Amino acid sequence: MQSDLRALARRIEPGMRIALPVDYAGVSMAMTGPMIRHGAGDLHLVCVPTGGLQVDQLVGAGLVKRVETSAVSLGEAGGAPCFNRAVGDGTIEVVDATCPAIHAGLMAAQKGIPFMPMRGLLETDLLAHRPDWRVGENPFAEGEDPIVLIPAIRPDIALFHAPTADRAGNVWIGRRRELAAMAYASTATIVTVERIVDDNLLGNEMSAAGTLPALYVDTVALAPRGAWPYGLWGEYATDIAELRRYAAAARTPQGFGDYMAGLLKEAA
Amino acid sequence: MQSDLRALARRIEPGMRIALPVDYAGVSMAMTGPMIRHGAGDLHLVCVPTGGLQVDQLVGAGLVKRVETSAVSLGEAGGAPCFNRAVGDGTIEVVDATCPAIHAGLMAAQKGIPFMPMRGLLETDLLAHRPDWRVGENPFAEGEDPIVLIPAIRPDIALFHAPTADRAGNVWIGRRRELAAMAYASTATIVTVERIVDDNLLGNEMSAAGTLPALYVDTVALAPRGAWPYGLWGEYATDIAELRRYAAAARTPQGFGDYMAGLLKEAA
Amino acid sequence: MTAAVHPREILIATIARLLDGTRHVAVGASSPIPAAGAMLRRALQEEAGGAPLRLSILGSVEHNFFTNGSAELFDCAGQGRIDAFFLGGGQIDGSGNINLVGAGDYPRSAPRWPGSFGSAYLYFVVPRVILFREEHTPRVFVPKVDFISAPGASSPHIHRPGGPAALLTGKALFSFDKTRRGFALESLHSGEDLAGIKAATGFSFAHGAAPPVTAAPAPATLALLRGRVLDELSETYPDFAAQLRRDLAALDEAPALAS
Amino acid sequence: MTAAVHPREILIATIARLLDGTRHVAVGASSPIPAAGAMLRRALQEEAGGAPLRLSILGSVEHNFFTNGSAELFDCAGQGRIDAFFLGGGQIDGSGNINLVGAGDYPRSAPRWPGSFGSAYLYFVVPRVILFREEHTPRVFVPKVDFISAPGASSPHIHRPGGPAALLTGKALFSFDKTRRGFALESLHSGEDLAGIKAATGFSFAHGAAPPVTAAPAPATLALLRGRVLDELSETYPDFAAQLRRDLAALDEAPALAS
Repeated sequence: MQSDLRALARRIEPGMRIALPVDYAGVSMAMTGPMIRHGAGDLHLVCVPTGGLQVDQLVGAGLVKRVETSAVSLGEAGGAPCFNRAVGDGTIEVVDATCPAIHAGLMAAQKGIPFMPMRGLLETDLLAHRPDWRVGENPFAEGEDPIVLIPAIRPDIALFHAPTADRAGNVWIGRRRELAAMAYASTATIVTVERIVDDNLLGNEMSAAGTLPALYVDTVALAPRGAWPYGLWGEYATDIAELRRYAAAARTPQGFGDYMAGLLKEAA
Repeated sequence: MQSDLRALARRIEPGMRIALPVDYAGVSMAMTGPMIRHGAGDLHLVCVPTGGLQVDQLVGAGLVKRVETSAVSLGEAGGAPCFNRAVGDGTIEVVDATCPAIHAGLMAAQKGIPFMPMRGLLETDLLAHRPDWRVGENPFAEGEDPIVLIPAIRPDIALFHAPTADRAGNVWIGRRRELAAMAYASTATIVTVERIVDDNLLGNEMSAAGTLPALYVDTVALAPRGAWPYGLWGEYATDIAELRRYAAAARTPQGFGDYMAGLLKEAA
Repeated sequence: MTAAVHPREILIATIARLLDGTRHVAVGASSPIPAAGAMLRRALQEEAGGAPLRLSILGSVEHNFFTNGSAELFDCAGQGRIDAFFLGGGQIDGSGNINLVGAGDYPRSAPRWPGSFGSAYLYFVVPRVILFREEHTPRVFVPKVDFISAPGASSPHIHRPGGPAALLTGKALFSFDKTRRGFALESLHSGEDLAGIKAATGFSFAHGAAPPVTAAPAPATLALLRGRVLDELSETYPDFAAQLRRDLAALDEAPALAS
Repeated sequence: MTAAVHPREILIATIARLLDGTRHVAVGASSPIPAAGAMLRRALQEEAGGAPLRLSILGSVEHNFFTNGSAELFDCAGQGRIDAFFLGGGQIDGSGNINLVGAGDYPRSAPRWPGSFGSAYLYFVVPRVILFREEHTPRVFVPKVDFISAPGASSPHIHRPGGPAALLTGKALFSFDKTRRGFALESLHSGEDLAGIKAATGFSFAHGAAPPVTAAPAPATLALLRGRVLDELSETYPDFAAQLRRDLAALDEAPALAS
């Protein structure tokens, strides 16, 4: 199993733009160790639409150049220690967004259009610091009606964890359709799953309704409890104690290093 | 049951913009008779993205002022006789579109934005006859890059047929997500279903994945085999013989009238 | 004499009052007090035979009416189907601007907070945004935020159906005047005085000479809160509900707070 | 002497050849010949151990790889994930323009055809669009279409990754020259001659002095078509497959068509 995950990690090349899901949608935590061992750096992470533990660990491991996100935190376990430290030190670039702007950028990529209009954002400092966003005019309005235009976000890779895949590579994502949105928008999609089943997920309308077709999925690997310490909807709950243990440890670079050494050793 | 459908039909007011699904997605044919009896006219039909028997019958009954569509036909049973006659006579206005433009207009409404950009369409006669569409410039391109802007389509009512609803008004639409798109975009949504179940469709992740939440649904009524003569995916096949019978009958206004009289009598 | 009321019960009851007339309220993850306020409003409307209130709690499975991924909340708001939402802020200023990004010079903020989440959109499109922050100190309520995640008001030509309706803190309740772009003190919570509020607030605000005390919930409302609402709350926020239950038990033994 | 080959087998084999190198082919509803061509291409690639070919047939449950409603085909094409698609037309002109709306003066077209479907988008974004129309008459192949549902080529400043690759009819195969904006005759089907093609075509086209005959499928290809492909086709298009089987049985009794 670990060799499968290492093979997946080798798909990641330095400088790639990687889309990662929000903590409750299905984070492939099982891939964090293999990614760190693999060592491809200068990554541009796109949080869909916010980040947490995985982002913090990849930043702490020095693999990240830029984080495009609407927020990064450990939720109930507090702020993201490595991320916050890197922001303070200026060692990573944060590209601050707002949740629907990330969704809009992915939707533009899904639709094959260069940009999506979006309400809000005007006269914010978010907009002021995003030279890649433009303000256009709504040509359908009677008078002046400025509207922000969000360019397409086209990640190289979407990476997430889901409950089930079938032998053909179809992945059951249930109602977490942002995972589909990530896959549509990305060049390649890498998925870890709790289990791989023999039945065709597209074979009946009930399971098909929550399935991301293999058409969008490049590689699937088995990783039971692969979201841990995050939970996976319908499967298991978040291990808050472990998140707190990490949050406490990662308060210092030394503590982070020790925590990760333990994690990488376990996964070896 | 017929009284329920009549109550649903009373939600339709003259001049309303009604969104109807493509023939294989779940057409509420059961509502066609009640709508004709109710008699609210001057309707603006929006076909998502193409129309068939229901559109033809509503046009034949004289209830339709305008049809916005990418196509209208009876599929294997041939052209849509009343629609084609009305186009030739000039008694309805056809607003010709292309499938993804209808989806784009609904998506704009779903997102609460005034328009969506869309590739294609340039230098077509479709665009030439759509003064409500605009050509804008892609501000993210280096050079000249015109792109069509499709304004939001906000129907007053979305009307469709689905397999299952629960007591709370949640509706199982499976992978026919254009039905959800219609509901998101519309002010009100009216649904007929094969059956109403006691279980909460949002109560487990498997059925929730294919469920349109009650939040978007205004009224549900029972109508077993309510898509007939169209089929309903996962339930029953299209009755091609009946479609052909209709196509032959409706070749003349007299034949159409006789066919519909029979239908309305049955449903009384 | 009224029964003893816990300060958080005042907050919950006030939120329920601010939500009067809403049909769909969305609450962010880890927001037990706004969620409790919305649950109380729902219970009150149900008892009165009024329109049912729908409550969406982000990240909750129990209170998740969405099936289209995490974009659906924003779509739903953009469609005008969400009447009220709650926002906080590491900093909030007198113009209603909120900062969820960090203090000091951006981008090297110190401290850095998580980020703007959906505020830069929802503040614009949800008709009734309630700013809620329990900590009422000059550190939070600043003259001018260091970073505008979302502005309290917008220039007239900007499409903005939504915006702030009120600011509720651990000490007081303010309303927001869109034209003047500023807050007005509506009431002080029991035990607070105007001078104290002024000292704790880094921005100036409109106020009457003798602002009233924030109303305590009526006995029937309080009963509903301590019964059905606390039960419902336990399902989604077990720790918070258990703590409030312990506090209420302790209250019973202490002298009444409310006059 | 080669075995007798049915004209529709020539069409199917030609389509399979035109699809060489594709990975995802989409076919509209009620298009059995394009579907059969794609199934044959898939079988050939599989036998050769090449990359698997994915075939999406609109409206089919069997060949439906989509789970995001009827918009997904267009999204998928916009993402560059569909390599080839088929379009027809009530009228097709020498510039590759297609008309699916109607003949005569729009909007009161007579006859009125169903409408443009997705052509005004897919023709622009799918790299290899194959125009397929069995009826080869001056009524279909006109000098200039009465309504442009989708143009054969676009002005240079227009974003257009896709467009026509070929035009296949019941009589001949043409390629499309994007720069010249016109068709070139590639081959005549068995039994046709250049003068007959010219008479049946309302527009002018480039051609050699002695155009070759459209190649008949190799015996191995023909065996695949008559075996596996016809079986697969029966699942989606039972009537069409049954008719072709009947025609083939009749062929066996008649003299060979191909030389």
